[in-house]
Amino acid sequence: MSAAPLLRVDGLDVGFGSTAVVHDVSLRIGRGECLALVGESGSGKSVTARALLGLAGRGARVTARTLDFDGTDLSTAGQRAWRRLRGSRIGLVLQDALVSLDPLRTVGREIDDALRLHTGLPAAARAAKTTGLLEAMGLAAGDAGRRAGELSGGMRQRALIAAAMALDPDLLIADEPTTALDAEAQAQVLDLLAGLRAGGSSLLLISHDLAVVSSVADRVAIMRGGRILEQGPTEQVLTAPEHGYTRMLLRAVPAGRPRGTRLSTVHAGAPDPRSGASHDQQPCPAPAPGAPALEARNLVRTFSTPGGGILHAADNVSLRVEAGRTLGLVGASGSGKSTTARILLGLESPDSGSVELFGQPWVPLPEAARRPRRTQLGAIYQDPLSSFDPRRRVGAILADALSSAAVGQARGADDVATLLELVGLDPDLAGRHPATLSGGQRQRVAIARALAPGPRMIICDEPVSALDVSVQAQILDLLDDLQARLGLGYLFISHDLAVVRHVSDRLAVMHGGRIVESGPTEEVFADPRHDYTRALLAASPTLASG
Amino acid sequence: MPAAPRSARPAALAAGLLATTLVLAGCAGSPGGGTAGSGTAAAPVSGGTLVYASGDAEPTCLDPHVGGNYPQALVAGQYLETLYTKDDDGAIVPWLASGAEVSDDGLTWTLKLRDGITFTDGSAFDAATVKANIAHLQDPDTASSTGYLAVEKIKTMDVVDDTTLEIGLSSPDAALLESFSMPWVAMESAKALKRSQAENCASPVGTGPFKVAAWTKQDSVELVRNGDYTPPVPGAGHDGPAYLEGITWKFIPEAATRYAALQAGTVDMIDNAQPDTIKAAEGSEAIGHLDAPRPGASNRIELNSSKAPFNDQRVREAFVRAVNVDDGISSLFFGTAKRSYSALSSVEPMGYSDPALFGRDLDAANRLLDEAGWDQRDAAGYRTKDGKRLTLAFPVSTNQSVPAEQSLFQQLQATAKEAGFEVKLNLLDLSSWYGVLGENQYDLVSAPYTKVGPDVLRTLFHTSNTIPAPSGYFSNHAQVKDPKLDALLESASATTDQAERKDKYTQAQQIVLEGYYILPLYDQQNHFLYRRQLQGVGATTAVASPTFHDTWLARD
Amino acid sequence: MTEQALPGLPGGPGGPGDRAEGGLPHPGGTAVVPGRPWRAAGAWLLRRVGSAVFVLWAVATLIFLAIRLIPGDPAEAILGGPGSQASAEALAAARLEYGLDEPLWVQYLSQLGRLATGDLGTSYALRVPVAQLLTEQLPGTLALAAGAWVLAWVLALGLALWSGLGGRGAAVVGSALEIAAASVPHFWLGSVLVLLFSTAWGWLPPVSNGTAAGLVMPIVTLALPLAGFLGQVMRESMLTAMTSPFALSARARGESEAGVVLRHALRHAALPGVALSGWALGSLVSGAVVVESIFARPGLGRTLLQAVTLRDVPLVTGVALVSALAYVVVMALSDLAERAIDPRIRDR
Amino acid sequence: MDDTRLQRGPRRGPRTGPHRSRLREPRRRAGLLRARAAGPVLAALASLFLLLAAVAPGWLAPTDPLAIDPAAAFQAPSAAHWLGTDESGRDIYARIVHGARPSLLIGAAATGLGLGLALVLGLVAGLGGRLLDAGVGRIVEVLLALPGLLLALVFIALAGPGVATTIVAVGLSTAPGYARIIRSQVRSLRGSPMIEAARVLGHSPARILARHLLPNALGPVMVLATLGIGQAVVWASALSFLGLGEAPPAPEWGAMLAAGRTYLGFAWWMTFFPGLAIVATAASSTVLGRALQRRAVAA
Repeated sequence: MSAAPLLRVDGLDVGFGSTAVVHDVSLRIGRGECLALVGESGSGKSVTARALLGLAGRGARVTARTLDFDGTDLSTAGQRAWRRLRGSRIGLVLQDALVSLDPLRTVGREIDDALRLHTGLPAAARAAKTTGLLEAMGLAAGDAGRRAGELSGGMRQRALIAAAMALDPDLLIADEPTTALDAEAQAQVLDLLAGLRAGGSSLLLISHDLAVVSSVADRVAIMRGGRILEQGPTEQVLTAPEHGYTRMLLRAVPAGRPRGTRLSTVHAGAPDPRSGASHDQQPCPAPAPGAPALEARNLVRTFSTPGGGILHAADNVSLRVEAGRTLGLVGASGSGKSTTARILLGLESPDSGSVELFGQPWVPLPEAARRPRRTQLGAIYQDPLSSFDPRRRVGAILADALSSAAVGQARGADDVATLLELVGLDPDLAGRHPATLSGGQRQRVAIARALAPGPRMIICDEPVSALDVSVQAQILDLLDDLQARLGLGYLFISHDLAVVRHVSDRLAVMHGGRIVESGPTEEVFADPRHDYTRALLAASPTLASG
Repeated sequence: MPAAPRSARPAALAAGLLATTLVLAGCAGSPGGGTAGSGTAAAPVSGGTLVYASGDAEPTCLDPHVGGNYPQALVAGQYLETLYTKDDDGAIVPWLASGAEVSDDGLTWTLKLRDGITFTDGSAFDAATVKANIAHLQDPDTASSTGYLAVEKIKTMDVVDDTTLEIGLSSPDAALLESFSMPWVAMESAKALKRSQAENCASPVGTGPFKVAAWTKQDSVELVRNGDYTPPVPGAGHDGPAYLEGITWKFIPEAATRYAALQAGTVDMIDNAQPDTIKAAEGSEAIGHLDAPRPGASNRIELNSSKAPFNDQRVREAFVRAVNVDDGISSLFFGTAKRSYSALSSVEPMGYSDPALFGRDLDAANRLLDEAGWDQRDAAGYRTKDGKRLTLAFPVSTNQSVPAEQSLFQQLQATAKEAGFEVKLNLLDLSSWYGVLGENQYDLVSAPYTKVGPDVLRTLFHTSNTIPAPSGYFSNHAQVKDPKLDALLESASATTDQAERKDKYTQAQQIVLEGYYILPLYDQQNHFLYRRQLQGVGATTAVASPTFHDTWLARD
Repeated sequence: MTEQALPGLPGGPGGPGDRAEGGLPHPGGTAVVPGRPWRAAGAWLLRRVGSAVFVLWAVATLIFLAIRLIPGDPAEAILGGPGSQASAEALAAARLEYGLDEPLWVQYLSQLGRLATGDLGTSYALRVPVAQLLTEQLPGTLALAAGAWVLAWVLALGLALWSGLGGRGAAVVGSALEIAAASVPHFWLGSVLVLLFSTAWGWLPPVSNGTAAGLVMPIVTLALPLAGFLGQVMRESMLTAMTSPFALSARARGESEAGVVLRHALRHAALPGVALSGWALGSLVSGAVVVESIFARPGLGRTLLQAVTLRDVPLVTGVALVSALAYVVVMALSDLAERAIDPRIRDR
Repeated sequence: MDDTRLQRGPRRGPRTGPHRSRLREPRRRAGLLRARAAGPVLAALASLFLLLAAVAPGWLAPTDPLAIDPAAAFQAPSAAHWLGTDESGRDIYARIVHGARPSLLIGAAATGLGLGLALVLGLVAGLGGRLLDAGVGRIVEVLLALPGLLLALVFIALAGPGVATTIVAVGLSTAPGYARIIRSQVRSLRGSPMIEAARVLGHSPARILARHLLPNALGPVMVLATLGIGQAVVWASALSFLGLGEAPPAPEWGAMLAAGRTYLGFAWWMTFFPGLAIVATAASSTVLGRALQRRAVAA
């Protein structure tokens, strides 16, 4: 860096009460430079970013040896000085504009606020500027009169950026700006941010996803436990990471990792689950790999919308999962993935179409007829916590699931312990409430529960979307191991192309309620036929170095 | 306590001076300071509106013929007048009537009326009007209870001329003129009576010093001055219309609120004053007190003699001897009420009193109960006989018993327990209370009864009054069925000789008291508090409700 | 708890939780065909009127059935219960008037017919058409309730604002004040106010006397408990808004704390208050019964109390219908207000 | 602000990314936690006192609450009579303590009745089909359209006053509010991942209802009951105050207050202390209920 950096931070500490959450953080951001601050949840990266705006929160103790923004010492700044700076010289963009824009106010007024607070412009001039900003972000002038809830995810994220950029701040802090977005919208927003940097603004990009930032950032800082472990030029950090944690993170990124590669270093599960008592007797003999496990034909499901319209959640969906293999189902939110999953699970009836499970009719079927065979089909959800009875401990949850497997078979604490070991958990966790477990542990418990009745087929609905990259890696590895050992068939549903590619043998792409393309995973990636698939692939971020 | 009632216009007749009344009013303990006669010598000024707050339930009909309770009498006294009224000594004197003669057999009365009196609707007051009024009372559709009983012996009416009405009775009635003095038999315009009952209830038309202008339900009745009024009896109060331009007659059922409103000056006069506020007012320069005990019966508890356990006189006496009435009255009423030992109000000249019968004597009570067979006690300490507990049902009407009285009943309940009585107090709204009485589901009851003259004894204790009247009400709650008593009451009511009447009524009262049919408590309390700016307060009707013809508001 | 239960309310109505984001199958991305606005408005009106008619019909039916289900002679009930000691002739007349000799369904239909034409019958006790009585009594209660409603909102919003701006101490104190206010029974509060402001200090008239001063204590008595309840939900909502990401966005834009409160949080705070309007009306009507008695004000509450003591069934029915109608109207208005404040509510 | 509330955060559709709950604010200082706990602690103490008074009134106040002493009427609070005496010389402290049982019993019975009715309505609406749900919704709306006291008064007009009527009236008028909450609780539970997970495991509807749905729906109902009992006491005392509930000389707070009001300007303690007992009951039940609610959310 030749000139004096725009932002210079040395020895930043942030604490709440007796807990310190950020230790001795030092950062430099040059003019027109983009720094990415990467870390998993609880790493202190968001608090760091907020401390740079003087918004660390009520009761926060913020100290720094140096907190210098463009020659101004901010470590002693009063509220008034901070307010002059915020919005006009430093802008902030948060994740999920649905909650980061006031849902009761129009987007135009949110943008207007920034102008009103920092300029003496008359209302008409501000309105004109607002329109200009929206258009610059690729939105229509008319969108100024709409509220966050009326815009799509990508549109409102861009509106949020417009509000932050209203006064051309020297520094834009973007905290997970694309996390809540689909791949396409994510790509658009990243483009937009890159464009801003090209326009001369400095950017502090905060993310948990190395792949996302690698395309935009000049430099990367890796953060964990409130400390910066290493920082350097993007290329250098990605290709020659110094710190073990960075290496672990890089390894955990599924993008570009072929099927079967291990993403985590941690050993996923018990060596040989077959030795477990609970799985001696399977309700049905394991079918040969490649035989159809779950087959859906021409599923149609429509919903009438409040406005009187009709929504085709599933439009003639046909798919087949083979025993011991994984079918990846990928699509943006609202594409109908979840509705399809619910139909396959027999939780919802299709308007027409049918499903067969291991060659037997499954849907449509009276629930009473389906119930005895439900042991053959398991499910894993995005948010395991909400799928547990909050009043029960892990042991009780698993015992409950075990009891549904086979009537007359006494199943006790031993089986619970076996199950926990199967998914790589300490059997002692049986006495804990799920709420006290970490995200990864919870998902393991959820997997154990799905396995309890001894199914041959499992539907995984966004099973890793709520997890940090390193945890995601462990869970994906675990699923892989279990498939190999138990011969499970998976329907793996996700919006994340990289994850799906890593886990699937075959791939189905869903869009607007239809399966627009399907085939062996690598074939689809190599030669996408449908426009939507191509767009999806293009938008998917990959590690710049990969 | 004053021996004589503070009665009205006739007070002026009798004494010639309003002052007399007011001095008497002072007897209640209020310093005589602000009233017209005794304090300032200022001449009355005309104008201003009196704001009166009544604690009684708002009448559902302003025509006291309909039903007939005291709240109606209170307000109706301002716009209706009666044929007769009561003077200072408790004597019955003519008002709208000028006199009456009775035949020797006591069955025919010739009523003479004053001439030249008009109703506020312009119609004239004459014999046909009186006939129409009495016919109205006797019409079952009117649903009169009090007025109906008062004129029940009238069988025929002949209009002799405009000022003469000949009345034929089914049996002699010495109390007829007393009945004519009551507001429930007040005279209304015959023309107005022809309207629908709803209309007549909303704006009855009379000859009084005020007339009904408007009635805002749940809030107030607006009365305005009758500009053409002059007292029918010359010299009763001042000549000419009332000093006040009008009266706002509000209804404030909450005693505390009512008194607070008086203190704040929001209202000028309140009725149903609570004992504690009367006591507080005694020390106040700003507030005066008018004590006007009602005529008729005293406030008493009636003991239902028609069924066990009170069909045994020993048990009745035991109850009366067991309870501690005096301590309760002195603490709850702050000396504003005096213990009564009579069936009649202290303002009734023919009242008979015997304190010896009512002294508290727990030993005697216990002895009597043992004799009567209630000689066992159960675990709770109550007496039993044949395994049955000595339980007394005591329904209390929250409309008819003021809070202090309800508290007194609770104290009686507590002291009766010492002798082994279980008294079950049951607070009821008026409707349910009547219902319980009608089903004979009571052993004790307190029902005030206001009527002018000792004939009230016939109402309360004659066998015939154990049978409900057309309105459903029966008045002999003690259910005394004593032929000897009936005969005495009948002959007393037929006797016009006052000495003989008094003798018969005395005998009758002795039977009632010595038979322990009732436990007298005190006179029917009728206390008013008013701001001292209000002058000339004191005149009352025959039933001791205040009238405001001579009342005026002093300007500060 | 998913549903936001109004703290401390026995009748805590469905709060904003009613319209929590829906289940899985309809994410917002797909285009929704918007209905034409006038058609939507028409449908809304139709739905509201329909629900109003239904509620009124049901209230009338309930009371009709209740009178006949309660053991005893309905004619007697009409004439004021067993205590009325009604004569045989009166009972016969009442039976004739109300058609009680007819089969039940004929009676029912004819009563509905009368109600449909606006004939609420005649008060047994006051011998006046019920409709006329209600018309007379309504303005007093309206003035009282409207005054109390405004005051309660001002107080609740004030407390919410103070909590929003004043930091944790203010929030704790505000919460304590609200709980205390919400726990105070009207009848006690009214008494204590009279004791202090009329009896002890003589500042205010203890009864309604037609002046504005006479309205002060009744309104305060009626408003304080309501303000306590509203304050609790508004403050919660305010504090949630103050810690929400959009508030952080606003601060990052340079907005001051006061600006965040006024421009953002205040509306969010008002929302649950508006949603509770129907409940608030109920609380006001219930409170009016007590307050009107204590302060000797004319009004529906006092009329109702008197009607109850006199077993005046036609009048009680009339008050119930008026109150139900008011509820329906207030619900419609609060729905409109909610739509105005919160465009997220499309269809409920 | 409330970190408990943030924990409910991450329950979204697939669009939600991994870090949705990152807005979690750090713990509050311990001092504040202590200040916040003071309310529930005070409330718990008050409730304990009330419960003790209801169970063993003689232990807290040996004086007979019905014992009259006309000579000692209207005494201001003193060492002999902590809260003064009433018009019959009865000790007000003893009456308030002995009044806890009837007041709480009425409150509890009314709340129980209201909740019971609401549970039936809420379960029918929550578990039944669309038609049943709409039907119950209508019933609830009609009940809501009749404000509490009005419903109670109408009921009393028809059935006559009394303790039983009070309980039924207050119970009836509180039921619709509870019913709505239970209904939406059951509805949201019914569609919750937790119940779906149980269905996918092949559990029978009866088992799901008994093992998962009811227990989880009842937790909040118990919180509601705690919250509601105080208000039910207020309502019942309002009816007593209007002369339509429990009657004197029974020591019931509303009736005591009504009796005391007559002597408002003369013996303020007769009105003030029973009122204070009602306020304390209602406030402590609110504070406790909300503390339970917070715990339930946090769990």
